[in-house]
Amino acid sequence: MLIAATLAILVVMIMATIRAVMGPTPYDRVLAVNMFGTKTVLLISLLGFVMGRPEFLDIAIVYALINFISVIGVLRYSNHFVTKRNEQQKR
Amino acid sequence: MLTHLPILQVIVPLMAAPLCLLLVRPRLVWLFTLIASGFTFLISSLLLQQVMTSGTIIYELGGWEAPWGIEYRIDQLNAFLLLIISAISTVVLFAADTSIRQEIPADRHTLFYVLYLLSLAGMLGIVATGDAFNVFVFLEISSLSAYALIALGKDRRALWASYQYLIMGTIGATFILIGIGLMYQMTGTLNMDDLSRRLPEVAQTRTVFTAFAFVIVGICLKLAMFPLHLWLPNAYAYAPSIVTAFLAATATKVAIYLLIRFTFSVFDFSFSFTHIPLQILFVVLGLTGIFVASTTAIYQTNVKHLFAYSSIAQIGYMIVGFSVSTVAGLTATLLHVFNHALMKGALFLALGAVMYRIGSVQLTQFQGLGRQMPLTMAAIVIGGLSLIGVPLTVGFVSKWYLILAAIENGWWPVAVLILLGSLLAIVYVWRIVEAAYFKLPPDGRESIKEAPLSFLIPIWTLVIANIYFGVDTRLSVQVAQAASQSLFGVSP
Amino acid sequence: MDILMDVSSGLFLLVGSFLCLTGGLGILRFPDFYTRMHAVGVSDTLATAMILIGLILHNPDFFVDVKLMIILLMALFISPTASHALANAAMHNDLSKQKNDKSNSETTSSNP
Amino acid sequence: MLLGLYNYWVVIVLMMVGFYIVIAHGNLIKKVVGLSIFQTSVFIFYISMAKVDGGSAPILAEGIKQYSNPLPHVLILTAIVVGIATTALALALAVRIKEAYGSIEEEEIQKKDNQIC
Amino acid sequence: MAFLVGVAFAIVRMKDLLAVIMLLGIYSLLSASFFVAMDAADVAFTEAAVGAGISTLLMLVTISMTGRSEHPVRHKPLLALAVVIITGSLLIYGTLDMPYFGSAEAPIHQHAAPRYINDSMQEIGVPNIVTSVLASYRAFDTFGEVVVIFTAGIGVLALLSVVRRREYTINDDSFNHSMHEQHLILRIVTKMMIPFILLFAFYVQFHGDFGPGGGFQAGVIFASAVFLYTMLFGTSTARQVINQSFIQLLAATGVLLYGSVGIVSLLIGKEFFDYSALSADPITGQHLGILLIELGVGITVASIMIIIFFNFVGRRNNLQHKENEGD
Repeated sequence: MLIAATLAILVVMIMATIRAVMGPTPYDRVLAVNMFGTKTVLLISLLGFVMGRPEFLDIAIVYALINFISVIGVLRYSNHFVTKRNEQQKR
Repeated sequence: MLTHLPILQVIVPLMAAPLCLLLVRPRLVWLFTLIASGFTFLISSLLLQQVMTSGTIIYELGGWEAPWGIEYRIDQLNAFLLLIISAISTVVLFAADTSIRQEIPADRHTLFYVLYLLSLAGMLGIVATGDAFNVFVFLEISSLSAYALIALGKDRRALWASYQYLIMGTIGATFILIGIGLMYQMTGTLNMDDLSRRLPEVAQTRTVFTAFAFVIVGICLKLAMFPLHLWLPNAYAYAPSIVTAFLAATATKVAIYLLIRFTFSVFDFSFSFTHIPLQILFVVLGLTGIFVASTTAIYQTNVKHLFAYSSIAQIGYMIVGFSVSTVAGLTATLLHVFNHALMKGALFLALGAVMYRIGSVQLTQFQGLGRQMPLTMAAIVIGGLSLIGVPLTVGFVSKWYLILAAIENGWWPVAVLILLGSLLAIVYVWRIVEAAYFKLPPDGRESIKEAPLSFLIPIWTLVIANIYFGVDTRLSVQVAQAASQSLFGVSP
Repeated sequence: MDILMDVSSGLFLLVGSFLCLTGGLGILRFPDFYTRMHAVGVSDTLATAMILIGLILHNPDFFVDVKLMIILLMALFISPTASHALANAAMHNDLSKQKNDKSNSETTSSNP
Repeated sequence: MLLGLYNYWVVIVLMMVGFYIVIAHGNLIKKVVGLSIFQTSVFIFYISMAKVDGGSAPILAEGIKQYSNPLPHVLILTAIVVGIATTALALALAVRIKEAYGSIEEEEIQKKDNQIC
Repeated sequence: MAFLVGVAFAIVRMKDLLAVIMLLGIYSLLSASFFVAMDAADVAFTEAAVGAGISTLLMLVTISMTGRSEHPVRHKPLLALAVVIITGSLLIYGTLDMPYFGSAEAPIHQHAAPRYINDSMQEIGVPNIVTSVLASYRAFDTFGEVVVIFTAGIGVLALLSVVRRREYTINDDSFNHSMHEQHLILRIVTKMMIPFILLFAFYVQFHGDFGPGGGFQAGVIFASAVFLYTMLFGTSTARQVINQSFIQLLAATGVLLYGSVGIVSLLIGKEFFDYSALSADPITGQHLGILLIELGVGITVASIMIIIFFNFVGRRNNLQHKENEGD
């Protein structure tokens, strides 16, 4: 069961990557990366169980955190300069 | 305390760097840096003495014996290099305060010294260590600080030069990392001494061959050996003068050291030179380097550029001596390492003084300087003569040994070519002399005073050393010979 | 009891994987950004929760369970927040709902 | 033979992709990206040589006989730090270059330099 | 693995730098997952925090300053391709004689490593072998590592630090205010998260002996909490909380702490970094030494990361204000 779940997650990761590569808008990419991150968290936890060393969940926690931070970061910095351009257009 | 000298050598500048950050006034920081550097110089001379009398010193860090822990292994070669680096650093620092006050904004002064000390510590660390991975770590310390130091230059081209250097340097370091990884994979150890014992067993494998190739290419990138030299001239030309003087006199020497260490100590000597046509390759590249770089140097209008190209040519000489690969050849290389550090240190410092007074080092600006800054220009002339290899200067000694080594090996054409290369050096040095002594100062320039004393003292210290070691060759030759003999002794 | 745990854990994992795949399909196949986000935001959070619950049931060790709970909590907090921020940003920058063709994306991504 | 070395070959392809980006692309940021791919692939290379079949992570626990080799892990921890340090410095330089030249394309920068000379 | 290759090739083709950076993040996450599969828990930990977190963030800040699109390469990079192919084939040639992947007979598993695995428990008394090798057997490498990051921090400081002027700060605040209203939910969630992140950082710091983790990872996590705060509440607010020169001081202290552990053991008469000198019982000494140096690493890394980030962001704000004035 664990392995089936792992495989499913791998497939989803591939899908997310394809979207990140294709993604016409930056937001699509961010979305894909975000999804990818959550899937990595799951993958790591699953892998820990598959290999029989479930102590390593700390790594998964870090991933979740980092994922959040990078999404915020992307929004903060990409968002900002688009906003500024709009402002300039309005002027 | 004497048994701890090898580690103190590296630790003193390394610990001094963060301490600098705690001091507030730049002047104080400079003094502190100078003291720290002087202290390393003291340690390195003590170490050299120890090594010459009692042989290789081994120091186990953390008390773990070699293949498990990291060890410092100081033999004649290391000690010699340590001495060169710390000496040059100390001398150059004397002039630093005056020079950087003009070239670097005031709020960066403390940072400058911190980076300087880190760079020094990195180089000393590379030379002193006996562990292959430790080399990589310290290589990065010295290079990262060097990139930042170069980027502090006034000209915006300094930034670009530094960026190029960073990219090339990182590629080089990564290559070295790959090479070390491959070696580690075949032997299971990172300690150089242990490596040299375990490598012969697997010397015939293709993996070891690849590892060797990667390490050598990586080092050559750092070394700026002829086809891979593109980053060097700009980096040297646009860096602050003090940095140029320091790096030109030491950085490439460290790379030469690594080259020698890896080909002679880590890999068996016979492996390095018989499995791979390294000898021919290096002779050809070295000679081409001498000629191409010297010719390019002739056409430069920026004197810093000119000497930077001449550095590349001098590296060519070292490579030739290295590839002769006899005791005599290696001695010549080591001598040249020492001598080149002396002359380039003096020359670039003198250029720093010119920069300080005029604010430019274009060749046109040199016109008439012979009368206005007589002492500085005299130093440049002596340094230039030394580059050419005129008797009574250090340049002569090393070239003499180099030619002897080539002839001893029966390489007549090489010897002739070396002499021809020196002729090219005459041309580019002459251009400066001509500008400085036989042309009138450009109009509209007020009379220029001689460089301040804080410049003249270190410059002339180096110049006098240039002449002294050119006349009294006992010390340098003795050490260089001992070092190269020990290298061949370890791996007959 | 053991069998019950195993079965339920397996069930949770299965449902989680299925939801995951749905989300993946959604992100790949849906026509524009907002629908894609819908697919991810909804199914993804649930799928994460499912799989983590499955793992918790699977594992008897207390300490590990606590960590899994932490991850679960964080996922529940972070995932909707991130989605919200993303949607907010997209709205704010007038990423139009209908026009999502190439030209639009080019203008959004060009330099100021 | 194929299976035994397949892993390394993939790593080498990755390395070369990174290396290619570094030397072929003119954009400074892209070069940094390439550099970090290059370095990351070297890390993967080190880590894959530490793996032992049937081994487990090198944290001592009861009931585990075979551990993977911890030394490459240590080396790579250090190397990752070195990598981030280099990246940070390179990016800082890129920012300064953008301010000074108004561009981060290699060709344009060289063009501007030549105009001055 | 093939997946990684796909991502890498995609990166080569992409022109939009933002997308490239996103893909780099994905690449990094993937390689970290790979590290977990290869049993390298500590490395995965670090790679995730550094590769996916810090470096992605730094690159984002950078492209927000430098612009996002890449010019097409005009000339055909045949030379580059040739160099790459030569190097690659040399490497593949080199692999032919390698020990096979995963084989336990490979020399690296035979020579030095067994001692680490078998004896480190008696000699150092820490279950995480990676930590004991990192902090004791090869402590000097780690010291070098700390100095490298310190160097980078100082380098960035030397390159990017700006003298902040008063009026900018005011502008900055008003700008931040509008930002806040948009992100009310984010701010609240973040406020809840930050204490938790800090707590977790401490956990990682002191749990490094037993599980994956240690000073470096903890430092990065701690720094990322600060990043989060900075991004949502504005630079000037964050600067009020954390003073720049104080941080510099802290960075220096971290390095000094690490080094002084070595110097103390040296003064006692043992070798540099020989922790057994720190206490009568060697094992206790080792514990104490590892604890102290991990603390030093943590402090340095956290403060240097914060320095780097602040300087990037500060530079960026400065730039924007200049542009605004120019309008």
